[in-house]
This record gives sequence, structure tokens and C-alpha cells, in this order.
Amino acid sequence: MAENSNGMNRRRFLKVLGVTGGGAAALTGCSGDGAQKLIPYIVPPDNQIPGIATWYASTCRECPAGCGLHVRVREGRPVKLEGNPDHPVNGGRLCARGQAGLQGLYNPDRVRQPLARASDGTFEPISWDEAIARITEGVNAVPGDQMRFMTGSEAGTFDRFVDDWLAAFGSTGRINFEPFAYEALRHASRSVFGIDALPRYDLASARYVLSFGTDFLETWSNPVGQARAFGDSHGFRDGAMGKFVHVEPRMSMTAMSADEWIAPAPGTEGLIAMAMARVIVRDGLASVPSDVARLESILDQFEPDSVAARTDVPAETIERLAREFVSEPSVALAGGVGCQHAEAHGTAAAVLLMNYVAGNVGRTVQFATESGSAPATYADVVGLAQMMRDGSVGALLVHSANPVYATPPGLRFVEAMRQVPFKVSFSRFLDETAAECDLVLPDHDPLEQWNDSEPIPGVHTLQQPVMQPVFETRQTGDVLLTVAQQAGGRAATRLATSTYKEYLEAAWQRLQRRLGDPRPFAAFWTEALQRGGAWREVGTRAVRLATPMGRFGDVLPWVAPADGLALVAYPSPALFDGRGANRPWLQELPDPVTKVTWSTWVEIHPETAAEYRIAEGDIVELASQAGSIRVPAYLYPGIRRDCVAVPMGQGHTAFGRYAEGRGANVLSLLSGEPTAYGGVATYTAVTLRHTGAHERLAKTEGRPRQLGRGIAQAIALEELVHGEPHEAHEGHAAPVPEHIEDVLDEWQEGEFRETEQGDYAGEHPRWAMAVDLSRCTGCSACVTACHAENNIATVGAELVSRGREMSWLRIERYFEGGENGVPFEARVVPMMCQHCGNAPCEPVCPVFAAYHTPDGLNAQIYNRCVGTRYCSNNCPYKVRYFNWFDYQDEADSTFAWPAPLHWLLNPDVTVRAKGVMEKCTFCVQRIRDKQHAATLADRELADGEVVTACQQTCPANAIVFGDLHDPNSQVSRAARDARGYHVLGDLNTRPAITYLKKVRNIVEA
Amino acid sequence: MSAGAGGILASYVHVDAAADAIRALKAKGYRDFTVYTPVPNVEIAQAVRHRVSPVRLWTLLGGLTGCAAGFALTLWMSYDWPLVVGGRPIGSVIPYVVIAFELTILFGAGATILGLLFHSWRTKQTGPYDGRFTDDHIGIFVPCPVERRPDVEELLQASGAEEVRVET
Amino acid sequence: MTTLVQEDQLTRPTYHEVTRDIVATLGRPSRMYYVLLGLVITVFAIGVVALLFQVRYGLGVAGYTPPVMWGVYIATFVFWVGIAHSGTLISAILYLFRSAWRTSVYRTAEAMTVFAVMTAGLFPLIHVGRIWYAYWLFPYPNQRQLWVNFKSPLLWDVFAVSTYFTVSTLFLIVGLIPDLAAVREKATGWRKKLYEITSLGWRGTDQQWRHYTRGYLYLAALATPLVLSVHSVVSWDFAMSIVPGWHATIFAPYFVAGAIYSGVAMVVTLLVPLRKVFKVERYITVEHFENLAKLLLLTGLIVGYAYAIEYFIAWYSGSPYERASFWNRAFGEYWWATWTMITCNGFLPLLLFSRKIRRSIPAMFVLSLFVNLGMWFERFVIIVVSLSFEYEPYAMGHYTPSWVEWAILAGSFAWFFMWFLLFAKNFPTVSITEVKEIIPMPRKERAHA
Amino acid sequence: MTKRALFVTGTLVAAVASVSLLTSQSTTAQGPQGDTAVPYEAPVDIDTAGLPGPKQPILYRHDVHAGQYEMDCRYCHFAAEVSPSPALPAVATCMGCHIIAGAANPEVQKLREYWNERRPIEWIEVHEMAPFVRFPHNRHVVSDSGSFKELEVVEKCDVCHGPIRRMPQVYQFASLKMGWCITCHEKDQVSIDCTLCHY
Repeated sequence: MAENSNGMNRRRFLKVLGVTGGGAAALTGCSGDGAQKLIPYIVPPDNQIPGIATWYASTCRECPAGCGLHVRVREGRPVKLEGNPDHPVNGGRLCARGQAGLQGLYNPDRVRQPLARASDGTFEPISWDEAIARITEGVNAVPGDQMRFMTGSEAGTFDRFVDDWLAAFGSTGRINFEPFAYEALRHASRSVFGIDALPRYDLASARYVLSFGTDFLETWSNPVGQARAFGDSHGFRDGAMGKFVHVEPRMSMTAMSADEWIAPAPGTEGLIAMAMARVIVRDGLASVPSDVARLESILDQFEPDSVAARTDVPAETIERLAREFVSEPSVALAGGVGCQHAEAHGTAAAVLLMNYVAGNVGRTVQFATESGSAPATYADVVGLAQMMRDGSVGALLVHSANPVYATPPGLRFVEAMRQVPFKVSFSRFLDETAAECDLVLPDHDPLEQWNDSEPIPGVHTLQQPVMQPVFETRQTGDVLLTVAQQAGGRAATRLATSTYKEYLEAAWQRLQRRLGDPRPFAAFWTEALQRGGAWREVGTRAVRLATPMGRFGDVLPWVAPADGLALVAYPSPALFDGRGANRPWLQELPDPVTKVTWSTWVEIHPETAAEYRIAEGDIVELASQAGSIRVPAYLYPGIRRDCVAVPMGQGHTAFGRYAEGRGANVLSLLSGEPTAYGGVATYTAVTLRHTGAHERLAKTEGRPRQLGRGIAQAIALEELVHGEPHEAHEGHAAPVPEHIEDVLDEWQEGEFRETEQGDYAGEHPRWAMAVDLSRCTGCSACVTACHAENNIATVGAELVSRGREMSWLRIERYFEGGENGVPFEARVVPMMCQHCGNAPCEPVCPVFAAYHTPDGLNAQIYNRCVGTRYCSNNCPYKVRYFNWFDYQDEADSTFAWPAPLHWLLNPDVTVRAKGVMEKCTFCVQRIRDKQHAATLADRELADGEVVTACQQTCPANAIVFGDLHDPNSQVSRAARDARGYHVLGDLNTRPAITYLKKVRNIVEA
Repeated sequence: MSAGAGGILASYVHVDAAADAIRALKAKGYRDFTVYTPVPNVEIAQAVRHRVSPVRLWTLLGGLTGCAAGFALTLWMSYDWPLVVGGRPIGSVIPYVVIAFELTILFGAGATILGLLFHSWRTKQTGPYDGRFTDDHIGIFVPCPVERRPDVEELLQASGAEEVRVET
Repeated sequence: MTTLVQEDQLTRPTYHEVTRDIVATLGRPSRMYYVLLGLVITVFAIGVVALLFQVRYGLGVAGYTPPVMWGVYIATFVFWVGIAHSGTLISAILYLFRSAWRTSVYRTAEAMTVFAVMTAGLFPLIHVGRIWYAYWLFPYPNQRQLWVNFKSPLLWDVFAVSTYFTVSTLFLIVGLIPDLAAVREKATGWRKKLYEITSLGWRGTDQQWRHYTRGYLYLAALATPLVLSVHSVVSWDFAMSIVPGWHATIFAPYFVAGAIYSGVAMVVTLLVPLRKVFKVERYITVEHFENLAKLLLLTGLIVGYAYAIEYFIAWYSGSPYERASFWNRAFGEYWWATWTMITCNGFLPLLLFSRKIRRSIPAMFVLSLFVNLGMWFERFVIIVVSLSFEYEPYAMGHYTPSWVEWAILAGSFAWFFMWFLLFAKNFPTVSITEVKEIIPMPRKERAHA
Repeated sequence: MTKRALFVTGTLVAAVASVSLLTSQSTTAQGPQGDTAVPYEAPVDIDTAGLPGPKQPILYRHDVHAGQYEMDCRYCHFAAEVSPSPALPAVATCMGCHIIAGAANPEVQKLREYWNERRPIEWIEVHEMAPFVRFPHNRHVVSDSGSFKELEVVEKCDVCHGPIRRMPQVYQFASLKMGWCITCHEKDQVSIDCTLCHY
């Protein structure tokens, strides 16, 4: 194993390896001599026992949200990331991107040692000493005012550190680059309330959520935390639930969870908000703040009737929304996709204003007394590019930012960069920006380094190294300090600390003083490390309308061009702005809306597509003034006829084997010019052309409609609360009359009693699960969690297009309505093995590879499986997955774990061989682990002790797991719920999974 | 029947002639003669008048054994390591009927063949034989001591044998 | 049915002529024979290569697209098992019915049965994911102390098919013994040796005939229920599942009829060239083809009826899954396969109502080819189309076979014909003894008259 | 008649034979070895070439450490009671004693080289489990079910590892095949559910 891990630090590797468990052992079959090697530690690391997982608290840095992590470490290798339950940001949950953090750590395409540009333009590996010598020389050569340092959005100690470091070199040239800097929203709070801060939305206590294109369940701000809050407020509980209305030209993943989706003309969301404000003031629906009087004149321009025509939303709808909005605790959201068009600052302002008018500001919309450090606006980046072009930048240092990819090519950032004589990247990967640099000094992975972050004012969350570095990388903080020392002079004196960790601890000592914590620092520090950070209360401040108020002409909407179509470019829920593109898990994660993997696509309304004679998979050319891309078409009824939508994140020209040359980068359609509020406009006019080419979309979806089979069931709130719950059975009627069914059941019981002997005597638990569809948002975090926990292979686009994906857990997405007047609706249902009591897959297996365990699991014994695949044919849920190829043989093109990616394999789970069937096991390894623990401690398992991977990570808390034989367990109670139903229950498969119907808070027309 | 014992071998073209000869021989009290025919022939069979072949008993017993074995095998194996599949009883007889049936046929057929070989070989004749007997001639071989040959010969000739020769 | 062949219709050869003519078929093979043999062996080799390729890289090299987990392999398996059936029907069932006309065709049919089962038997192995563990399907004592699951229809298959192979092989051999004795007398050189051994010292004594006729009768009596059971069991592979389009009580009789239908067609396909090459038109006459044609017509009608009734029940059951499945079958992505099947098996055989066609050998030959094609497609439709459209709409998929599957399919035909060619030149393909049996032996009276 | 009777008995014999053939044969698991009371002298000079089992980078003598000096197995395999994996002693653990002890011994010198060079010792795995099997050592070492009730911990080790306290060089004692596991589990009425070990 070590032999073929070129560039990997062998010694460290051996040290960390310890004794490998089964999963990894399966991969070490290739070690030179046949004999298995057992490699002990030289010095035993404290608190690590081979075979027992150690957990460390840390912070996820996959996006600026800054979720708390618990890292599961086995034999020195992190094998699973889970949310930190005590963490205020994410409360123990993670999204798909967070789960995939491991694939950043173990990514085979990481920069394995310092690289320097050779004379022939290629990179050559160099030693760290030389690397540091070169950078020191480089930065000493340029005067401070010509030095520019671009980092990602760093809210924390590193942020200050970089400033200090630059200062030490007499520079202030700091750019804090984040592709989505929420410029419009900031601009709006400045113009409306005169404060430069982002509002905090309190989703948990709002009973009525009105989102103006804010993708708050996908990528915007803190999706995990918001999903949790949303789940609590909108999920159905004892006869009540909140209502969620989403206003956006396209039904995004977030919109799929909405009770009502309103598709206005693109860019006119602001008008609707203003009109609603107008209605509220006009009819005095709410006790409006006194200073609203100043707005009357402005609001007059926004009578619903006049607005209706421009927004394409009927006046009565607007009136209704306004009434509903003030009828209960509500919040209107601005930001995200809906606030990225040229006039988005107007939209944001309008929404804030409406919140103000409705009296939400100070309640569900709050402004913290301290505003965290703001990332640079896109305008700043444009400024930087300009300076570079002028040649007034002597040295450019880039850390965890990829401007070359993440800015519109129209900006021509690359050309600008080439004017800079000395360019250094601290990137962990050879991304587009690093590829342009002269020197690459790879930073540690977030899981290998000391750091902290303050994603939300008051939340100080820590990162600690959870393993020995995989490669010859160094933490940038330390590198910079060494540089400062070597540079000597003022720099050396101003940065006295020798390691970044010291600098960090110093910062935390200050924090401790600030918190007034009397204990010795060591105690405080240790506790912080264990908790994952330190939290303090940050108050909110009252805000009034600014005087003078910003221009309200801003509310003028972005007008979609009459000819051609309006393009909506949105961040991909899986790949975000593209930084996830080198993680196979995320590439293979079906998009929550389109279910497409491994590629870019353009969403077109079927009717529009018909006009252009475009079928699914046809390659179309999208062209704007800025440029053009060729992408396959996906026909999506959930988008306006005059719009098309393309996700961001693909079309990388560098960034490793999984990202390179895949799909297209939609940014090339967007103008490089900054908008009035200094952002990138992601709405633009495009023309569509059918190229005549065609490709088979690599999507996991068979058919988008349920054919009336009641797989994803929903029920209207009234019907549930007042109507007869049991009448709500959707799909067709049961195939046999009641009295026959009773007879059948009796007979079934008889059969069951017959089976209850020996091991099956029934004192065992029966493991079962319940999934609450009124909470599930389809975010697919569970899917990636399942990949991570169960060593599921990723198979690549070609195999996915042939339906051969291995994901044990899939989120089925079904469309409802959308034609002849029925409002369009999308439903999601997580589909995994149902562990049926009458499992059809079991009796057909000739060799008992599929059988029923005494504790009610539908077991699949991989090593007994011969591969007849009869079980899969006979599984009505189609949740069994077959190993068509050998995914662990590096000789094969389908090899799924190129070193060191195989280090993330869970040692407790067998890596399945070629030619065997596999499927969801209810995380049997976790069950057995807890059972062993309980037996050794001589006690009974408690309810909720066993937590499956999907349940653990679910941001909306939609999944419960436990013992069905215990009448008081959560899962039994859920199974008895009036909303409960079994998918395809009329087949008498007796599934162990109960689905709780989605509840739609709508007034049935 | 002692090997190589001499006798008279007659060959016929006409089936009725052969039948007459057989009847005549029986009338004269000859029992252990052998009749060769290219095909099974009703007339000859009636003339010879054998008891029904015991092979059928082999078939019956084979079949019964197979059936028993089928149920024994399936049931015993099911309970030797009981595993529940699809909520069915451990030993569910209905599906096992198929196995039992197939084994019935298999053992039955096997036993029939064994019986066939066993009996045919037991009664295998080592007397003289002529290749034409599997083509288009009927043969009758009457083993008899020298002193009785003349009248046997005469009898066979009379019944219209195409050829009669003495085998020693 | 004994009167199917009027004695006067058959220009009566003498016993001697029968022996002569049929032994003549074992004479020196023509160059054409070797060319053909070489061809099939080559094609077979290609199939083997494809299989090795699949074993090395995994089943993924076949065109499988979940949820279609079974495809060409199982379809072809069922196809060959089906082919096998007519042999036993003609040799056993018609034997019990004492139908005289079978005598000159049954040997060919029976040989075809054995080779067809040998071919079919390969496919369950070819289609499993871990062929090297296929022996786990047999209940043998092992250190794991594990047994097999007798509730699985696949296990029934294992027993049914292996039993069928054993019994039909025994049946063929037993039938051959007297013939081999006859051939023995004419043969020379190594072949004489061969026949001396294989004829087990047969002499046709009264005692031998006494046991032989009984034994043969009982073998036929056992083979008859067996042949019905085997394809029933094969059909239960599908009927026992809950897949819409598979889960039907009509399957057993429907499959048996279909099996005999395809088998008879294959017999015709084989007999037409055979009688020409071997110049045995005198024994295999138009009458035989007409009788086979009538069998085809009968079974064809049953199959057609089954098709119709499937759709009726799908509608009548009221089950939305069944209805959707059959709607998809007729008008879905695979409509072409379905309509090929219905045309070849449902409509074309209706031509056989015309005596002209029944008695026209070229017409029969062409028709038999169509029926073979149609019956292969029937299996393809039942398996692939049903699987591609099951319960879970999200998990529906479309399957197209890959070159590996086509190569192995071709290889299986080559394998079958290889054995048949080898058999035809070394063993009598027309039963000498039984043909003689229906020719009365010469009698004194008539001779004198 | 005789013939018929003979036939009947024949077939019956055949049937019985076939069934009895199918009865599971049993592999016997070795219990704890003889009297551990009597102090044991490990042989001083042994023919290393002739020893069974793979040749290890260092000839670590279980018979000396665990046998003669009666060191508890858990001194080195410290995790055996708490973890599915018994754990290997870190080089530091060895050096705990050998920093002084056995300086003269060439094998100990090898050990010290490893230590000085901070090199891990790459032991050859003797008891190699198939990757699809889970064997939690802790459950077995702590177990008191069936025949394990009256066993000392070290004796429990012996059940699978055999006379390891008499082995100069460790060799695989038990077959570690599934049948062998099952026999013991059945004897002691421990569950034989497949997912106990396979997942």
C-alpha cells in the first residue's frame, strides 16, 4: 500500500497506520509479498486504542458557514465526519459538502510537496527550505505597497494574522475573496438602515417564511443551521406547522420544500415585496413603525395592480401574501440566488423594508451589535485585477481562493495575474489559480491544522489537527512566520511568535479575558478544544430607517430582455461555487432537483424546449454578450418558460482528475463588469441554439412521475387536522376488499408464528426507521453520509448513465401537477432498503446470502453472495446494488479509491468484491458496535443509542431509528403516527421503514 | 446355460414361420432356446410367452426412494441451520414438493436403467449368433445334445427355416 | 394417432433396405461437413473469449442496466430449455400414444433435446456474478455447515434441469442400443470397436427385448411428467416473483406450450436439411412435416391464447402495476420486441391452417425459423421488458445488450450445432429399429401368394 | 424374491449413506493447554530454521515471555479486553524492559536498532482473517458464556491461539475457518447469526 503511494510520507504513514481493520485490509491485498504486514506504533499515541474510534472536535471549512465537526479517528486515520451536537452553528448535523470534507483531506490530487515553476513552464518539486528561501526573497524584493495577499473569507484569527503579517512587511494589500459576498444584501442594509451588516433571520420562531429567491436550504449563509431551524418551524408537529412561500423564477431545491411556489418574471421579486409593503401600510394590517410614514410617497408607486403586470404575479396573490404575512410571526428572506441580478440591491432593500413595515425587524430580522469581518466585494477584485494589469502589483499571494475559476472570464483575471512578477499560492490543490503561480506552498488540510473561525459574531470555533499530515505540506501560518523571521528586520520583530499555534493561543487568551473566564488558560483551552470552540452571547441592536435613506429607484427591477431568454446561474447544492468539484462523492451526488451527476446541464421548460425542438440530453449552445457554453439540456417543468437555469461549479480546467474538463463553467456567460452594488450579476440574457449533438445524461432518475403509485405521499394540512387521516391513502385502492385482507393478515400472522423459533423467538429488537417527509428537504446530506460510512464506491458518469450507481440511499424526487391548472409541486422521498418483514428478496436467494436476522434486519452476506441478482429483480423498491466491476482493483478503470483516498474506508465495513449484491444494512456495524459495548458493560441498549449515518447527519432531523418492539421508542411512536404509511404497502412486504406523509400548508382551491 | 454348449441355429425370413417353430419347440418341451429378432415382435412374443419383466419394480422402488430422499434432504437441511427468509416457515413443505418430485423422477429413471442392465445381463445368451439377426432375419438357437439334433433340425426345417445349421 | 401414417402412404422399404439406408448416413463425411464443423467451432471459440473477458472484468461488460438485472443470458437459457422439450415430447409422449409417425423423427429430436439442455445449462453459470462460486448452488456438505435455500426457484431449477439432462440422456442412450447393435454388424475398424462397446453386447434375444420394451416404456412414463415439470419450474423462476408481468398463474402451462412450440420448430429446422443431406426422404416424408406442422399449429394457438389472456388478466386484475406493465410492453420503449414476438408466434402459425403450407417443406422451413426467432423474443420480452418497468418509477431503466452478450449467444448456437454435427455422423439420426417396427415382417402366406 | 429384498436394502443403504454423508463434520477447538501450575523452562537454544510459522523480523519468543516469565498476554496486547483488535505492543513498550534487559541477546539488539532508528517493526501477520469477517477480541476475552465461564483470560486466548505460551515462534494454530467458529458458537450456545461476524 505504502509502496504505490508516491510522494506520501512513508514513515508518517506507517506511524499513523497502526493496525488496519477489515475494510482497509481488503485494499492491501496488493502489498508486494503476499504476507499481510502488521505495523505497530513506535511510541503509542495517548488516548488511542487500535480498533476503537477516537473522536476529535474541529470545524468544517468546506464553506464559510463554519459548522462544528466531530471527527471519527481510527488508528490515526479520520474515517468519518459528523456534526458537533454542542455547536451553535449546525447542532450536530452536516451537509453533503461537509461530509465530503474527508475527500479533500485524502484527495489523490493534493499538492504533495512544494512546487516551483521550472524554466520550461512546468512545476518541479522543491524542498521546503528552498521554497521558503524563494518566497522570502520574493516578498523582500517588492515594496510593501505592491504586495497583495488574497485569502478566502477568513473570519477568525488567521484573518487578523494575515493582516499583521502584511503589516509587518508594510503592506495593507489584503483581499478577502469569497465568490458569494452577499454584496446586494449589505448594500441594502446600508441604504435602508444605514448599517453595514448582514441581517440575521430567525427561522426557528417564524411561523411564516417568505423567501425571495433565497436558497437558504442549499448553499446560502448557513444551510445546515437554517435547515434545522426550518425543520423545527415548518415540520408538522401536533396538528400545526409553519408556512413557507418561495418566490423565484425557478423551483430550486429550497423551493421544493415550499408550500407555495410563486414564479415571478426574473428580477422582479423586489416589486412584489414593495407591493406587499404597500398593502400592509395601505390597509394598516400591522402596527407599522412611526417612521414608515416617510415611505408613503415611495410605496404609492407600488400598487399591486400596477406591479402585477410587470411581475407576472396576480394582484390578488400579492394582497393575499401581504395578509398572510402579517397574520403570524413571519420573516421575509432576501439574499442568495434571488439577490444576484444587476438590480438585486433593490430587491434586497425592498425585502428589508417590507420586514420593517411588517414589524419583523428586531424580532425575526435582527442585526448583531458587532458585524463580523466582511469579505471583499467583487468590485474590489475587479480593482485588484486592474492594478495587476497596470503592473502596480509586484507580488501576489493566494490562500484558499481560486479567483481564476470563480470570477467571470470576462474579467480576464488570468491575463491580469500574468502581469504580476511574483505569484505564490498556498493552495492544497493545483487549481486554476495555483496553476498560474510561480510557487506553490501547499497548506495543511483543515483537518491537519490549527486554526479557528468566527462564522457568526460570538461563535468562536476551533480547528485542531486530527491526524499526522498525509503529505509533505505545511500550515501556511507557520510558513508565513518562518518567512517573517528569515526576512529579518521589522518583520521579524513584529511577529515574535515562532509557530502559528502560539499566535492562535495568544488570540484565545485574549478571548478568555474577554469572556471573563477566571480559570487558568490551559483549562479553558482544553475545554474549548473538547467542545469545539467557545460561544458568547452577542446582543442585537435596534435599527431605524436611515436618514437620508438610500435611493429607492433601486427597486426598479432587472428587466429580462424581450428577445431571448433569461439565464439564472445558481450555485450547485453539491459543488457550491466549484470548490467541491474534486470530490467524487459530491460529483456523484445526484443534484437534488435534476438528479444529474458529474456534469453541467441547462434547465429548460418543456414547452420552451418544444419550441426549440430540444429533447433531454440534446447539447445546446447558450450564448450571451460575455461568451457561450455548450451543455446538455434537462427539461424541467419547475422553471418559467422565459428562463433557463445553469448550475455553477463545473468546467474546471485544472483542480485534479475528478474536476478537470467536466461540464462547462456558467460564469463564462456572465459579464465581468461589477454591478451597481459591486457584485457579479448572475441573471443575464442568453440565446439558445440546438447544436444537433446529443449525450445520455448521467442522471439517476428513471421516470419523474409517480404514476399514481403513492410512493411520495402528501396531505393538505386541513385534511390532516380535520379530515379522516386514514382516508388520505393516495394512489390506487388496496387490491383486495377489507374482509379478505383480514383473512390474509391472520394467515400472515400464522406464518410468522411458525418462523418464531430458536434465534427468532422474538425477545430481540426489531430495528426500524421512520422518515418524516414533512421535514425532509431533499438536501441529500444523508446520501453522502452513507457513502462515507459504508465504503460505497463512486462509479463515474459513464456507469451512472447506465443506472449502475452504488449509492445505497437515494432521494427520489417526483413531480406532481404542473399541467392543466394543477400547481406544480415536487416531492422527495429518501429510498433505501425497507428491511421488509416479508422481504421478497430473501426467499429467492438460492444460497441464503439474503435472509432475515433475528433482530429484523434484512441481511445481505456479501461473502456468501453468488450474484444471481434475483433478489434485485424481486425487490419492489429497487434498493439493491450490484458490483458490476471490481472497484478495488487499481488495474481496472473503475478503481474507486486511488491512494490515499482508500484511507477514508471505514475499517468496520467490508469493501464489497466484484460480482456481489449490496444494499443498505441499517448501519449494522453501528448496531453491533453498540450491542457489544452494552453487553460488555452488562446493560440494555437504550432507545436512540444506535444512530445510523443518515439519521446522524440529517440537517432537518427527519429520520428516527430504533426498536419497533419497544412501544415507547421514538420510532414506534412515529410508526403509529396518523401520517404514517408504507411505500407499496399493498404488496404486503411489511417494511421496517415508516414514512410520515409530507404535509402541505395550503388552501386547497 | 453352460457356455459353448452345442445346438441348432435356424434363421428365418418369415415371422409366422419362426412363430410356428417356437410353438412347435415348446410343444416338444424345449424351454431354454433363444430367439433373435431385429425388432420386438408381437407374434414372436406371444409364441414365447414370457412373464412381464420385473424392471417395473425397480422403477417403482427407485421412485419411492427418490421421493423420500427429496423430502428428507430438504427438511433436514432446513432445520440443520434454520434461517428465516421472507417470513416463511423454516421447513415449508410446499416448495419442497418440487425437489421431491424431481428426485422421484431422477431415482426412478436411474433405477430403471440399473434394472434393465441387471436383468438383461443376467439373462445374456452366449450361444451362437448371426449379424443378420439385427438386420432382417429372425434366429432361433436350440441348445441340445447330439442325439436329439436330428429331430430338432427336422422340426425347424419343417417350420420353413431359411437356413438351419448345427453349432458345436 | 396411430393412423396418422397410412401404411400404403409409406413406400414400404424392406428391413434390409432400412438398415442399409440408415447405416449409409454414417458414411464418409463430405468436405462441406468439415467446413461447417470448423465454422461452428470458430464461433464457439469467440463466445468463449467473450466469456473469459466477462469473468475478468465483471458482469459490467454485459449491457445490464438496473433495474434490468437479467437479460440476454436468462432469455437464452429459457430459449434452449424450451427447445429441449419437443424432443422428449416426440420420443416419450407420442411413444405412449403409440403414434407410429414419430419413429423416423424422434431420434433427431431426442439428440436435439440433450444438446439443447447442455447448452441451456451453461447460461445460469454465465450469468452469475461470481461464476467461480456457482457450485455453492448445490447442497454439498461443507465446513461452513451451510446449506442451500430450497425455497428459491433457482434451486428448483438446479434440480429440474440437471434431472432433465440426466433422464433425457439416458433415454437417448437406451433408444440407441439396438440400433448400435445393427450398425455394429456393418461397421469396420475403430468404429466397429466403438459400436461393440456402446451396444453393450446387444443381440436382440427374446429375454433382452422382454426387459428392454418394459424399461423403455417406464422411462417414457417418467420422462412425460418430467418434461412438463421442467418448463413449469423454469416458468416459476418468474411466476414466483412479484414482478408485474412475471407474477402470473398461467405461466407454467403457457411456458410448456411455448417450449414445445419452439422445440418442434427447431426439429423442423434440423430435419429439412438433414433429410436432404442424408437422403432419407423415404423415411422422413411430407407426412411427417404435416404432422409436425399440426403440432406447431396446436401449440402455436395455445401460445397465442396465452398472450391474449395475459393482457386480459392484466386488465381484469385491476392492479395498476400489471396494467402499466402490459401497456408498456405493447407501446413502451420495447414495442418492437413485443410485436416481433406476437407476429412470429401469434400470427404466422395461423398460415398452418392451409394444408398447402403444411405440406410445403420450404414453407415449413422458413416458418420454423420465424418461430425460433419469435420464441427467443418472447423470453426477451417477458424478462427484459417486465424488469424495465416495475413498481418504482424513479428506478426504471432501459437495457440494451452488449457485444459480449451477442457473442456468447452466438457461441451457444455454435456449441449446440457442434454437438449435433458430431452426433449426426457417428450415430444413426433415424432409428433403425423403430422404423422397422412399423413395417410388418414378411409372412409365408403373403410370400407364397 | 431374494433379489428384490437385496434391492430394497441396497437403496435404503444408499439413502441413509447420502444423509449421513451430509451431516456436518466437526472441527475440534483446542482447549487450554495442560498444567500451567508447573513452572515452565523455555528451551535456551532452539533450531530456528525448523520452527513452524512465518519468520519474523525479530524472533520474539512467546514461550520465554508468556511461558517462562508468565507475563500476562495483556501486558503487550493491552487492548484485548476493550477493543475488537488486541493491539500490538509499541516498540516503546518493548524498550520499557529491554532498555536494560537482555542486552547480550542479538534479537534484543535488533530491537534496539529499530528503536534508535525510530523504525517500526513490520511483523508478519500470522492469524490472518478474511477481510469480510469481524472478530471482536474483547467480546471473546471478556466472554463468560458456556465453556468460557471457568477459563482464565489467558486460557481463553489459548482456545484460538493454541499452546502459544509454548511457541518460540508463533504459528497459526486453529484453522480460523467458518466451520471452526461455528462449532464453538454452537457448543457454547452463542448466536450463529451471520451478521454477528459478516458485515
